Amino acid sequence: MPRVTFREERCKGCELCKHFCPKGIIEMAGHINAMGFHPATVVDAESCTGCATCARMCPDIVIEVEKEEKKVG
Amino acid sequence: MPRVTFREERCKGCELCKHFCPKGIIEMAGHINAMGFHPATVVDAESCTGCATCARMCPDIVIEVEKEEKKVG
Amino acid sequence: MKKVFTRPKSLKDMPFHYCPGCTHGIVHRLVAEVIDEMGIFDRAIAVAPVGCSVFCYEYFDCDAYQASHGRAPAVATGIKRVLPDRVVFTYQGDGDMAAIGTGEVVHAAARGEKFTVIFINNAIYAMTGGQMAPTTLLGQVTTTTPYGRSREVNGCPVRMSEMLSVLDGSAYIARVSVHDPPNVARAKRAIRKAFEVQEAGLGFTMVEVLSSCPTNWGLSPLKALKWLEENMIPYYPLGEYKKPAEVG
Amino acid sequence: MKKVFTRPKSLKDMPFHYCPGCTHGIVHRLVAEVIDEMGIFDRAIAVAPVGCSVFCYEYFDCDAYQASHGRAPAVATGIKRVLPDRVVFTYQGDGDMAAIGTGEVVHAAARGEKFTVIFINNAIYAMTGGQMAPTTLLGQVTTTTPYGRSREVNGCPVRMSEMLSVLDGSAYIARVSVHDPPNVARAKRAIRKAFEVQEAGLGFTMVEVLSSCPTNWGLSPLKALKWLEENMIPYYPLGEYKKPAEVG
Amino acid sequence: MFEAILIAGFGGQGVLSTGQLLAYAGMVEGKHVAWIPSYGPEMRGGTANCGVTISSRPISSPVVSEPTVLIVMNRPSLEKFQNSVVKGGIIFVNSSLIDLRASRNDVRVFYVPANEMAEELGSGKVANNIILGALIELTGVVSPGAVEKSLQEVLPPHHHKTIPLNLKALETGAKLVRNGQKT
Amino acid sequence: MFEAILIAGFGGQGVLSTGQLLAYAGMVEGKHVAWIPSYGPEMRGGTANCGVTISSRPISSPVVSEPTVLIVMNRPSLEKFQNSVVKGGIIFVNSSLIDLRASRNDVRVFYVPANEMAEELGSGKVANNIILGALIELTGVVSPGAVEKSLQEVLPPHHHKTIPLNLKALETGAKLVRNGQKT
Amino acid sequence: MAKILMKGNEAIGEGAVRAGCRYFFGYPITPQSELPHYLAKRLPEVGGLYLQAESEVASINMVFGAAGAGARVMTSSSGPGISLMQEGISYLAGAELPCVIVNMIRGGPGLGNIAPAQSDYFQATRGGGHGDYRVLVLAPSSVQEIIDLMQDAFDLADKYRNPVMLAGDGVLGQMMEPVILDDEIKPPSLPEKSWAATGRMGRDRKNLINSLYIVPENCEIHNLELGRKYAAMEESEQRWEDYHTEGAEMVLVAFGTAARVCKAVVDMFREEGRPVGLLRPITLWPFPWKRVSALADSVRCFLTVEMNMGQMVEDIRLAVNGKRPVRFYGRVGGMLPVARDVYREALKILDGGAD
Amino acid sequence: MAKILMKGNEAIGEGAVRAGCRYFFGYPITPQSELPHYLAKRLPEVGGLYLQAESEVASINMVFGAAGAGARVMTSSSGPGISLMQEGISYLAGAELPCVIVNMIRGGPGLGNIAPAQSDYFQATRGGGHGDYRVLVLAPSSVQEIIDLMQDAFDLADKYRNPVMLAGDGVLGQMMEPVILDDEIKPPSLPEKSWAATGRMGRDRKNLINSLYIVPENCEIHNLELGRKYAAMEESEQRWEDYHTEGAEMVLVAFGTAARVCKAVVDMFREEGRPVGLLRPITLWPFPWKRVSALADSVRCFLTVEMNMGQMVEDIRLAVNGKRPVRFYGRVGGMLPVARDVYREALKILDGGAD
Ligand SMILES: Cc1ncc(C[n+]2csc(CCOP(=O)(O)OP(=O)(O)O)c2C)c(N)n1
Ligand SMILES: Cc1ncc(C[n+]2csc(CCOP(=O)(O)OP(=O)(O)O)c2C)c(N)n1
Ligand code: SF4
Ligand code: SF4
Ligand code: SF4
Ligand code: SF4
Ligand code: SF4
Ligand code: SF4
Ligand SMILES: [Mg+2]
Ligand SMILES: [Mg+2]
Repeated sequence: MPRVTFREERCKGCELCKHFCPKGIIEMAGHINAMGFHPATVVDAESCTGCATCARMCPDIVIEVEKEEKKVG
Repeated sequence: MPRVTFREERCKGCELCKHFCPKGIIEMAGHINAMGFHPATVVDAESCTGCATCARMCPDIVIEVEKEEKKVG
Repeated sequence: MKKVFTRPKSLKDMPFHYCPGCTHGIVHRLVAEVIDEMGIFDRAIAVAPVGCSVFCYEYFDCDAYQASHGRAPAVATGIKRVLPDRVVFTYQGDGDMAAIGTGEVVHAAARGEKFTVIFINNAIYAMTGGQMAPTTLLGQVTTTTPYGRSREVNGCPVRMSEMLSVLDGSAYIARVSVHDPPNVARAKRAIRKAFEVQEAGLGFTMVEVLSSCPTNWGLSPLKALKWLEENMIPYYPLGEYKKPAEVG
Repeated sequence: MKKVFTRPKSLKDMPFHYCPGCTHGIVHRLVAEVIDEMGIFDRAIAVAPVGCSVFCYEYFDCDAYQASHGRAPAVATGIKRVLPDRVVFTYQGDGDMAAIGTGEVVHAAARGEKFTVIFINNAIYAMTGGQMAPTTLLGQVTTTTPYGRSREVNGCPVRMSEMLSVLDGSAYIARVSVHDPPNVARAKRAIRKAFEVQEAGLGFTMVEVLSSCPTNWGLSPLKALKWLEENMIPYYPLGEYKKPAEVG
Repeated sequence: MFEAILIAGFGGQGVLSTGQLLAYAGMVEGKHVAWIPSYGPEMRGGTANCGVTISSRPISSPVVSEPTVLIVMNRPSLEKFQNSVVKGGIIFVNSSLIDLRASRNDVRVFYVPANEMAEELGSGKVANNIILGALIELTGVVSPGAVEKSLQEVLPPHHHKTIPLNLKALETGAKLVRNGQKT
Repeated sequence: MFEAILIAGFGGQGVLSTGQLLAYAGMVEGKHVAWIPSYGPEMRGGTANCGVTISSRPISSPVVSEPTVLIVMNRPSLEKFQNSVVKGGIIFVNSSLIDLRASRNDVRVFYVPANEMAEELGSGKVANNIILGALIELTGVVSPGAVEKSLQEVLPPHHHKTIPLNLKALETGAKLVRNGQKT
Repeated sequence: MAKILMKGNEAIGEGAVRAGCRYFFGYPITPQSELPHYLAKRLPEVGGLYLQAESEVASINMVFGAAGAGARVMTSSSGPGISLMQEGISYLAGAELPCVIVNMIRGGPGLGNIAPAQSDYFQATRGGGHGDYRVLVLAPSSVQEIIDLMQDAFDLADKYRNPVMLAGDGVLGQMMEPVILDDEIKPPSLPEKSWAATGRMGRDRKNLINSLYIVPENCEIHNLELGRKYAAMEESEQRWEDYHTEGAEMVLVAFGTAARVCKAVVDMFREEGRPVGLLRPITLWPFPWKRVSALADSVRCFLTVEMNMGQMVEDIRLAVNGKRPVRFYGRVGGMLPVARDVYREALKILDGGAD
Repeated sequence: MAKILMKGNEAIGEGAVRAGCRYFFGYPITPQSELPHYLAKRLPEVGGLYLQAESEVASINMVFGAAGAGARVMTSSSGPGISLMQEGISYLAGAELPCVIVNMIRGGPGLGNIAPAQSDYFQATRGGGHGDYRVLVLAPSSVQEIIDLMQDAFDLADKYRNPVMLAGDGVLGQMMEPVILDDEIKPPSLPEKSWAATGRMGRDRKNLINSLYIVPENCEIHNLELGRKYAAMEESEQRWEDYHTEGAEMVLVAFGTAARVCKAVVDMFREEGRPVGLLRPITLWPFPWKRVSALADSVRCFLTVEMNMGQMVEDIRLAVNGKRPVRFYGRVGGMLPVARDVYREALKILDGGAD
């Protein structure tokens, strides 16, 4: 199962990841981080495809995505 | 008969008038003017058509051209 | 588990100072990824502008210069002429490059200087508080066009990619955008091409990136991207304006 | 007897300081004739550059300004914005306008400033002793390209008319030459059109005049005109690059 | 009299306009006043602060480097500024957003759950004015009447309808102090 | 010894290089020398002049404003500079091109039909050196030998074949003086 | 007569409008941005023009054009931008064109920062551009004074046909203070400018705006004429404020923001009964050397307080001419002097025996 | 060791090449054109680069890039062009980059003319750009000295990581004088520049060329460090020439071309047996105030002779500090002082009783 990790303290709550996640599984947390923003978080990790769209749209490089090793070429 | 007049003291001897006169009637004088140039002069005034080509190519506005008054338009 | 997405090595591990949702961050990442992927980190030299991205000299972990406002192309010229085998890029905003630095970028392009300009067009002077830039759209309200940019007073926005493409010395010029994932991918490809053309010594290269400034546009990050798509792209068409025959 | 050709009234009656055969003098005359013929002498304001033609502020008998090197378009902007009903023109060389003054002319054009630039392209910095200009041709020997202008070191000559035509604010842009009588006549028509477009308030106007510098080219006045025709025109094609629909 | 008040928080929390309201009130009362914001690219980081000096004598530097009163609307501001407060000074902490206690014990510290209280009044936007009300009540630096008058001047006309709410917030803050609450 | 020599004429008359030749010769003889051209946009007008100072002492200003010797190769230069010559100084007038007499009578004036004489020698280009020869003979500011040596250095190698002609011109000028001609 | 709270930068704009300025050409830079923002809104209201130039070089040359055309015109910038204007300022001075240039000084050199500083004193008073010329430099120290000096700035510029600079800093620009404004704005009545190049419009002679004097003799005459003008300015335009200099043993000298701090220092001393005063130059050029020189006869010593590494102190030394010791205390890079520190420094000098 | 006749402007070029300079970025202007002409030919011969920039602003920023990359690099201009470089020079000083800037001063202000002048003294010595910074300024007065000082200029630039300016004028640039040149040019051996930003190339830390210190506290530290460097330069690098100052009653002070004229004046006096001398500053900044201050103890008065309206005279007054009268004699706008006139002026002062 792919894994998305958020470096919460770096998140500025811009919601771009949330908007662009094709699975719609990112939400903004209720609490605020030290910078005063509601950080993004995955609410349904199971559904994550590891597509990394969220990461590619995150301006603050908050998100890391890991996936099962597949032999490619 | 058209008349071309040269303000000799302003001539810099560049020879442009001479080169472009369709009648080939402009030559450079043997003497030099106060600025040290051989001034241009018309050697065959009779043949002048008053086309003012010389004047139009003279960078120093040395040449004035007059012509018989013709009623135009 | 394999990391399919992680922070590029060429970016120092520190937070950006940019506002929430500012796409400067995305472009930084793309440039760093290209440097990583091309394996040129050790030879890379960044020239930072004056503008919101002034601190990019901190973020890019390669050697760097902080240039005076608009003059990054002249600084890059000085560097590259001394060190012709390095990979030199400037990172400049639209105030920096399309206003005060017009002379420098035009002549760097005319001379065919072999470096790459990453040109961030966000239609505003962001750092100084949202004044009109040469790239500000007609009608756009800014702190110095409180009644909207007027054609009569301020003239029309300048299209730098089109203008620089006219010069013989420019080798690769493209306009891209980062308002959605497919465009982000395209932007990265353009940046890579520009660096490759620089490495091939073919001439001046520039990638103009349409970018958002949620803060000074007064829009949420998401609305800003939508505004960019709907307003900027029609005036600033995306595409490759110039490329050498050698490059696909 | 009627004078079919005489000194235009707008030119003060004094000798030019130009070298023998320098076409600056022809262009001065054309501008003055257009001013006379349009009856705008009283409203005309000239802005002189720094270059061989710096003293044109003496020759044109209208009110005049001597601008700092390259900045005539900015000075003209200041004048015209204060006095919008005057006819303002700058007279600038290729060093003045295409090098140091690039930013000013690009942005005057972009803003659509309603004045006219008479741009003398003689492929050289003449006044300072024949150094390479941005418009110097490839291979051309000058005092700062003793081995000939090299594409690799100096890049390609810039074509200003083409570049400024890209901008939305430019209304009339033409390139003419004064190397023979028919072209002198065409040059005058272009200058007249530019002034008319300015009067109509349609935007920025410029006439680029290919011009000779016998002294710094090291050629006789006649050979210089021939060199211009054979070498400059192929690289700098003549024609109207931009004109408003309103103008024939 | 002399008060140097520093108000700090996130951008968008109304920190600057709260300071202006206070300065205006001081002016209305004929006192010497000066207001100054922090400016510059820090605004990118999203923090904002301003200093307000109100004094019976001409004001030397308007920059408040040693506040007699500090209002902090977020945690980074508390951490950054608490040590600058003069001995015997006052700190107002917006405890709705700050889960930290001030570390100074030579100053008076008031914890005001301003956002919650403001929400109770009907709008989170008046959180600042709750603290401002407390400040005025405690220090008497300006009179409530002067603030009320200033609201009319400082708020753009289309916001005048919010004046009653703002007054309520100021009064709520004042009551807090009168009731001796130190949450 | 001290001579301040001003050489003036049209551009293209070799005025500057003649001055350099003279200065070089002075240097060869171990004297203090300085050469300076007029520069600037006057060049457009087609005139050129240079000053050469040769002295046994260090040279203060190299600008020759009060020449001890003046060489004029054209009429405007005579008109412009004759009054600057020091009393008792010398003026050489190229009478081939100047149909005017000098108006000074407190200086010595030599009229040299340099162009004609040069044409006679085979090339109008050595007109300057005819006058230079006269100057050297008259003033002894440098020795003919030093000038000969300097020609080798000053002329680019592909012009060395003209050295005999130049020497002939210098000698012709010298003779003129020796014969006491004051044309 | 309304009393309102106003930002320094906005006060510059309002003061300019009230002084009849209708043209502003400029390029954004911190810390003066509120001024262009204000004028972009305000000038169109009074039929004027705010035009954003493509650079500071363009700005100052637009000012050259507009001033030559007879308009009251201004530009504004800070350190780096003012440096770029130096050629243009030299041209304006050379062509004797009136205009107002605002420099809200920030920390330097180079990009430095945007915090308040006074490190462009030399540049302002010695002419950072080429050639012998002078710019009249006004240094307000409160928002009210900004408003008042703007009128003077334009009047002096016209009177002497010379650029006038207003030198402030980020603190003065950013701070709000109460100001009193006349309720009505009189329409500007500009002095006649018969020299302006406005197109001949029937005029029988031609007007020329020019700084080129190709013949050295003429250029010398021009410089000597300029020199006489500057001498007249030195004679008539020295301005300063005396703050408790009466009977002072030590006089602090400081301008602008630093002078505000020094007033507090003087108060501290006077409260203790020690005779310390402040001389606050209002014109930085011409420098009020008459006053300094007079004080030098009575005080024991001077302490210059600047937000730089020591620039104005040279003018004080020149004015004092060795008669008394002149000491310097400075903060740099955007730091402000703190009253307590200045007090301590002054005390050290006083007690240590300055002489 | 060849003795040849060389033009001052060309000597600058040859001196630079011999000092190991391989990069020139510049923009044409009279009266320094022979320098670019010379280097355009000469630099390619030694594997160097002559690049003509599109403007002086571009030139100085190309210099910034090349200097940051560790090269010995120079640019050259005159008045108007140097004014345009002021922002760039402030950046170079702020980023502590070594380079050499030549100013062949001409008549100003504005376009002025192209005749020799010294009216950019203030600009050169006080920093015409923004912020507190200093440029080391060398003022040769003969062609041989130009050659010699070019080596020093580059060495001092590298030693202090600071821009160095060579201040000349049209006379020095245009004149030819004999110079002695070493026959061989040693290949340049540059000091190691571990701070240069050349690409990391395996280096474990990153190099940064920067003048931005956004936090005022840091900017102050930076300025104080720069200040210490300038103080070290003031301590160690003051240079001057004494010409018959021994036992002098009056000392003339003049640099560059004016100093040549003043030597003739001193000779005139000394021939009459009157003890008049000349102090010729070779460094304009740091100004040789140690020497002036020492002389002030023994001479009766000073006469400063400048080709401007009176600029260096301030430094002399500062150094003399009221101990002796300091008089000024100047010619402007491209005019040269004439020995006879200076003599007369000096005599008037001497006989009129200077004090
Ligand atoms: C010479 C100079 N002029 C002006 C400034 C002020 N300034 C700083 S950033 C900036 C504009 C930045 O706009 P842009 O280049 O579009 O970058 P952005 O902030 O939008 O990313 C300006 C005008 C300066 N630092 N230096
Ligand atoms: C700021 C500045 N830089 C350089 C110069 C020197 N300069 C005078 S004229 C000129 C170039 C003129 O060339 P161009 O504009 O082509 O005119 P031309 O003489 O060829 O007609 C230059 C560089 C100057 N006066 N000011
Ligand atoms: S990796 Fe893809 S699916 Fe998973 S959270 Fe990110 S965008 Fe959504
Ligand atoms: S895109 Fe990045 S910064 Fe924005 S909300 Fe998502 S994780 Fe946070
Ligand atoms: S008018 Fe025509 S025909 Fe007559 S001289 Fe001139 S060019 Fe020749
Ligand atoms: S074109 Fe004019 S200047 Fe040239 S030779 Fe003819 S008359 Fe003389
Ligand atoms: S102001 Fe605009 S460009 Fe600058 S960091 Fe914020 S969003 Fe980005
Ligand atoms: S130098 Fe060239 S451009 Fe200048 S006047 Fe002479 S010929 Fe004309
Ligand atoms: Mg921008
Ligand atoms: Mg040209």
